[in-house]
Amino acid sequence: MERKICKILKNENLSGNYYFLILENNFKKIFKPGNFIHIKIGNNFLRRPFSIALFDREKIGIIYKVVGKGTDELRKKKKGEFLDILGPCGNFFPIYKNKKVCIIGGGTGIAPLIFLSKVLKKYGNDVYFFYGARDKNLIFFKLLLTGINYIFSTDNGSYGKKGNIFDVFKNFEENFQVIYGAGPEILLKKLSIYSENIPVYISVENYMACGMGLCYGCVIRIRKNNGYEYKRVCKDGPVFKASEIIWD
Amino acid sequence: MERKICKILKNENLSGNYYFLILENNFKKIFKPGNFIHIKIGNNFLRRPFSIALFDREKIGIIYKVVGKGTDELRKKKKGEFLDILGPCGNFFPIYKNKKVCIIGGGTGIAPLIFLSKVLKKYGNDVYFFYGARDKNLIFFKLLLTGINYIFSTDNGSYGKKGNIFDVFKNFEENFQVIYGAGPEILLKKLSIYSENIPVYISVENYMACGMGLCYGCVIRIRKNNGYEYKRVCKDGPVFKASEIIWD
Amino acid sequence: MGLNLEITLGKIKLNSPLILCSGIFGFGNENIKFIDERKIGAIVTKTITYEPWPGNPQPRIYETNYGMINRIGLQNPGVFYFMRNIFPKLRKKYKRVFVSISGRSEKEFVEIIKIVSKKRIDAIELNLSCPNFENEKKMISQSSELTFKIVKSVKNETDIPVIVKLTPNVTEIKEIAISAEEGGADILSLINTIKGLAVDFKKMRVIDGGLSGPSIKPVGLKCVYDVYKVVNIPIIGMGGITCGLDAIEYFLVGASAIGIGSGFYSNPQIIDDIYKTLKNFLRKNKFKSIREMIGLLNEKKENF
Amino acid sequence: MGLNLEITLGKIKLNSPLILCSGIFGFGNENIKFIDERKIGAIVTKTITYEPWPGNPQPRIYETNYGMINRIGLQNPGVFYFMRNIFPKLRKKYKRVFVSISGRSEKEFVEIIKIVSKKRIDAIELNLSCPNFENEKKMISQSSELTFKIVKSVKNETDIPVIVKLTPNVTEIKEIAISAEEGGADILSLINTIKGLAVDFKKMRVIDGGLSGPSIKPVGLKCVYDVYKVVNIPIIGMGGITCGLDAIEYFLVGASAIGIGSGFYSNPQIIDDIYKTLKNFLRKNKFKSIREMIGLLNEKKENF
Ligand SMILES: Cc1cc2nc3c(=O)[nH]c(=O)nc-3n(C[C@H](O)[C@H](O)[C@H](O)COP(=O)(O)OP(=O)(O)OC[C@H]3O[C@@H](n4cnc5c(N)ncnc54)[C@H](O)[C@@H]3O)c2cc1C
Ligand SMILES: Cc1cc2nc3c(=O)[nH]c(=O)nc-3n(C[C@H](O)[C@H](O)[C@H](O)COP(=O)(O)OP(=O)(O)OC[C@H]3O[C@@H](n4cnc5c(N)ncnc54)[C@H](O)[C@@H]3O)c2cc1C
Ligand SMILES: Cc1cc2nc3c(=O)[nH]c(=O)nc-3n(C[C@H](O)[C@H](O)[C@H](O)COP(=O)(O)O)c2cc1C
Ligand SMILES: Cc1cc2nc3c(=O)[nH]c(=O)nc-3n(C[C@H](O)[C@H](O)[C@H](O)COP(=O)(O)O)c2cc1C
Ligand code: FES
Ligand code: FES
Repeated sequence: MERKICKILKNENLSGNYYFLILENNFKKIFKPGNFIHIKIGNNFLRRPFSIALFDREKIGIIYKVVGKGTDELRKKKKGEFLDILGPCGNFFPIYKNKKVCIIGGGTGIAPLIFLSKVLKKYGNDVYFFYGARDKNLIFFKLLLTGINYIFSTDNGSYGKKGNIFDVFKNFEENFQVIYGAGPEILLKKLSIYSENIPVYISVENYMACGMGLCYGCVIRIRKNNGYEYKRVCKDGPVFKASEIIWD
Repeated sequence: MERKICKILKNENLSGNYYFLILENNFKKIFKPGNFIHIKIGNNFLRRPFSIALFDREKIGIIYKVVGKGTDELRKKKKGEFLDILGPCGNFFPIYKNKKVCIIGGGTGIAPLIFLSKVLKKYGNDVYFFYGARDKNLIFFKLLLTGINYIFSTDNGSYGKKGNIFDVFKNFEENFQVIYGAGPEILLKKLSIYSENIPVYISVENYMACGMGLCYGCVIRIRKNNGYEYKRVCKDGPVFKASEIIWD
Repeated sequence: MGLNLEITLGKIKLNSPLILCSGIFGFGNENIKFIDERKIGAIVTKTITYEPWPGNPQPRIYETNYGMINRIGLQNPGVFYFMRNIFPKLRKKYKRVFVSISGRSEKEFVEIIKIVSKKRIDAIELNLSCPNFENEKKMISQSSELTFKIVKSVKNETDIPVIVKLTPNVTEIKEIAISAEEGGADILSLINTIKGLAVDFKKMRVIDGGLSGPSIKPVGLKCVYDVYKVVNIPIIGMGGITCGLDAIEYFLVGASAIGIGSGFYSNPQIIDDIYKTLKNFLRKNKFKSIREMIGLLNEKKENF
Repeated sequence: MGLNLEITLGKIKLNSPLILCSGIFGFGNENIKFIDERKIGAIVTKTITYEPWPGNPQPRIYETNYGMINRIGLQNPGVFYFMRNIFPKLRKKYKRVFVSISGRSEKEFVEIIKIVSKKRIDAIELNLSCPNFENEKKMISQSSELTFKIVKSVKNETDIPVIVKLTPNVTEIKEIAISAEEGGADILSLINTIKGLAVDFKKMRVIDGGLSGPSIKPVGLKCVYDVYKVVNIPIIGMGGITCGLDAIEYFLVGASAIGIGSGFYSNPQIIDDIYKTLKNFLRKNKFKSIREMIGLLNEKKENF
């Protein structure tokens, strides 16, 4: 993990409350899909975690939704300003090769999945990306990649199938060898049922303080023997096997 | 007293740590020399007081020195941004007419005196302005007005007389009918000795919280009978008769 | 909208739950434009003592991280002067006037009560956070016994509702709150400033006083939350309120009214801002009155 | 520059006055690049209990104004696991290792001490801010008697220096500090978190825990300032330190060393930053060592 002061290359509104932030990449480490960065924003005491949506030699990108104090301040940052970044944080999605894989997500969960889909494609997988949104304008077409099979759904039917993305996925005919998910907890819970037969990896979120595995603030319950143990989302996660998690 | 959100028209470095800030004047009230404004800067809990150096229908100006957190943040504000301003605060210098008056000050004390000199001149006074600075580059020539007799001194002799402005004033031949002062406490103390014969008005500074006469945080000791009472710099001042003050 | 923000504090009806904290607004007689009396439930005066007090020498205030420290030292002109020259103005200006008082002995408390009770004041607030009480090293509200004793003697002396204001600098504020209630307190005010210290590097000295402002909000909320569970009298919650959401937090953990303190110095239009947010919040959540949100986040009352 | 930042804490020599606070750095075995062991005087482990503790359910943390609240609940694998599997790594990595412990009874304290004393640890820190001690409603360090008792029994059991860490949630911390000293404490750690509460609007619930971060600095400074006057043992000062100037404030009011706490989460390079500022400060003010600035802003020691 490194701490860098990164220049903002772009901070643009995608639509609604969603923004796309691109930072100059001056990290030595390679970031992997599932990793997140921990950003110090203004006078907020704690940093704020965001999944990596884009990563290459020059750039690091995140997609964020304005939901509170920190993200509202982030929104106001301009190109050329600097941000204090900690990263790469957390673990990452295991990458399979030459498989038929499903990626499914919605909301801000799309962010890590975009990066993931790019890498999975590179490794020869046949990638089906189930992309759920509330409305057509919350589908970020310009961030999508070629060579990936997108299946869309919107709550209001303004694009793709009408309804929940999980239902679309459920009724889909293909047999996948691996499932990757991120987004609303309810979606992640539902995905767990597939984990009996095939690997299901999901990225979970939790309120964080350190982001480095030190404070034990971000723990979730993970199956252990007949009981559970608390594991840290920031360090042992954010990617877990869906089967391991004990949901509240 | 009003609270206004004012647009920054200019925020320029004068020289060294000194800056000149001009705000759009959207106040209804007329500001008078000696008045100050109380500025909310960034996340600092308390506001910061600054004397008015310039005032007209369109503009309000202050001269400030960067000395700490607040002023350092203020320095970074750019034209077009907005500041949360409380004003006019405090009392003001009494304005005489057609007199031979002395104005004496140094450091940031110059700020209220520039505004004062303008008004005194308007009221037909013969104005002598004793202006002390550490170095020539800390004399803000471009802020000076015509029709006023300036007498300069610098600590290093780089402009005007060499030495302290009080010494220059002391050895000056004219007899003044009123003295006005602002600046370092040591100067203000020395001016007090003249107050036996003629009115000496000085603007004093103190650490402030409310700036509205409410918290009793900014008090100084003022003569009362044989003892003293605490008076508020922000409300009963900042201008006091030099003879009233009991210096610590 | 018929929505109003009326509340009751025991027998006292207020047309707004916003109360101006003691000491924040001077003696209340300054002409501060930003205070819209219609949006104010009550004003609490700066604490008044029997004799005039000069207050502390400088330094008296210092800024801290999201807060400030003060050691004003109860500068005030004494109860006689206050009741004669200042109180009548407040009476005219505000619908409800609460007079804050403090004494250095039980006798002084009683004497002051006698004097203030002659006028039509709406409540007396006992500031029990005054150090140097009868040569004890403690403040009154740092001792259950003293709190009980003083509240009781004051209650014996007057029919005016008595608010008891407590310091958070105690091992267990629930115990003190219970003693105040047992002594006869009608209302509690929580919290006074927290003991704190700042270092002034420029002058190389310390400012040893009471901490207020946003940084103490979690402590104020915790005190209100805890005390609400063990008493049956209403609580005025204060400490670090700077916006409407802060006020709502206090209601949700058990406050019946909230005090506007040093947040006013940061934003003198805080009263309008909070008032507006409260109205919107009630409307949005379909609450009919402030009362409906009081204590919503508290578990059931506990036996202590 | 020959300037070094060495200090002594009683008999313990540290090559830096920067101490990593208990609970902030997990068990100290994470591989955190930002911690330069040469700039660290000592690491204090997360508090270890006799049996493994799972810790509290969510929510465990929440941000406040310039601070945070935590209720981790001492999640730890128990003293046996810790001493066998984690401690050896710390021993190798850090020059000085202080082990923080807590117990639910006097007996548990003694048992733990016996176990940890078998290894070469540099000091034991007693975290006396654990609630639920022998069914009392108080923390140990909220009672002079309990503090004295526990410190004494621990001291009887071990020759390792004992640090006693106190809660600020008391009526008079000076009394507790004196009891700890009388019980045999070698060093004091001031302060643990302050009781605080935050409201999570989104989930409509409260987070009731311990407040830390910049907002509590005035309280930490006040405690150190007060306690310094009445004890003769060194104090590790902590609470809200986020930069070198904060650390210097603690030294000036009486701390012999300072603890790096949740400020690390905000700025993981805080150690380098503070270290550098301290060096510069010594040089600029012509101090030869940290020792020379300890307590400079305190008045003389007082009799209590
Ligand atoms: C591993 C991880 C990856 C994430 N990736 C993304 C991403 O790619 N894009 C994105 O928009 N968001 C992401 N989030 C969520 C994001 O961190 C929060 O939305 C953000 O911290 C809120 O900050 P705020 O100051 O605006 O909100 P606050 O004012 O702090 O709080 C607003 C609300 O957001 C909740 N919240 C605050 N912090 C977090 C947090 N760390 N996790 C979850 N909820 C929180 C609070 O409980 C509160 O209800 C991620 C979170 C985690 C843990
Ligand atoms: C009536 C009045 C008029 C003033 N007019 C001017 C002016 O025209 N130009 C100008 O440059 N300055 C003026 N000052 C001083 C100015 O207010 C302070 O320099 C400023 O508040 C410092 O803020 P800071 O956050 O940068 O410093 P901080 O980081 O808060 O403190 C840095 C140092 O400045 C001192 N300080 C902080 N606040 C004040 C204060 N209110 N008064 C005096 N010292 C303070 C502190 O004690 C500290 O030593 C005036 C002060 C008063 C009371
Ligand atoms: C400048 C100042 C003066 C105060 N004077 C008094 C006082 O005279 N009596 C009193 O009971 N409380 C006094 N207080 C405490 C406040 O009434 C209030 O309890 C405290 O400031 C916490 O609220 P806040 O954080 O919103 O400021 C004073 C506070 C400040 C900041
Ligand atoms: C997440 C977290 C966990 C903590 N765990 C412990 C602990 O296990 N034992 C202990 O004595 N103190 C613990 N503390 C308290 C700190 O050691 C320190 O006393 C306190 O945070 C004040 O310092 P700060 O304001 O610099 O954070 C913890 C603090 C935090 C924030
Ligand atoms: S956020 Fe601190 S352990 Fe995960
Ligand atoms: S600053 Fe509050 S009375 Fe002057």
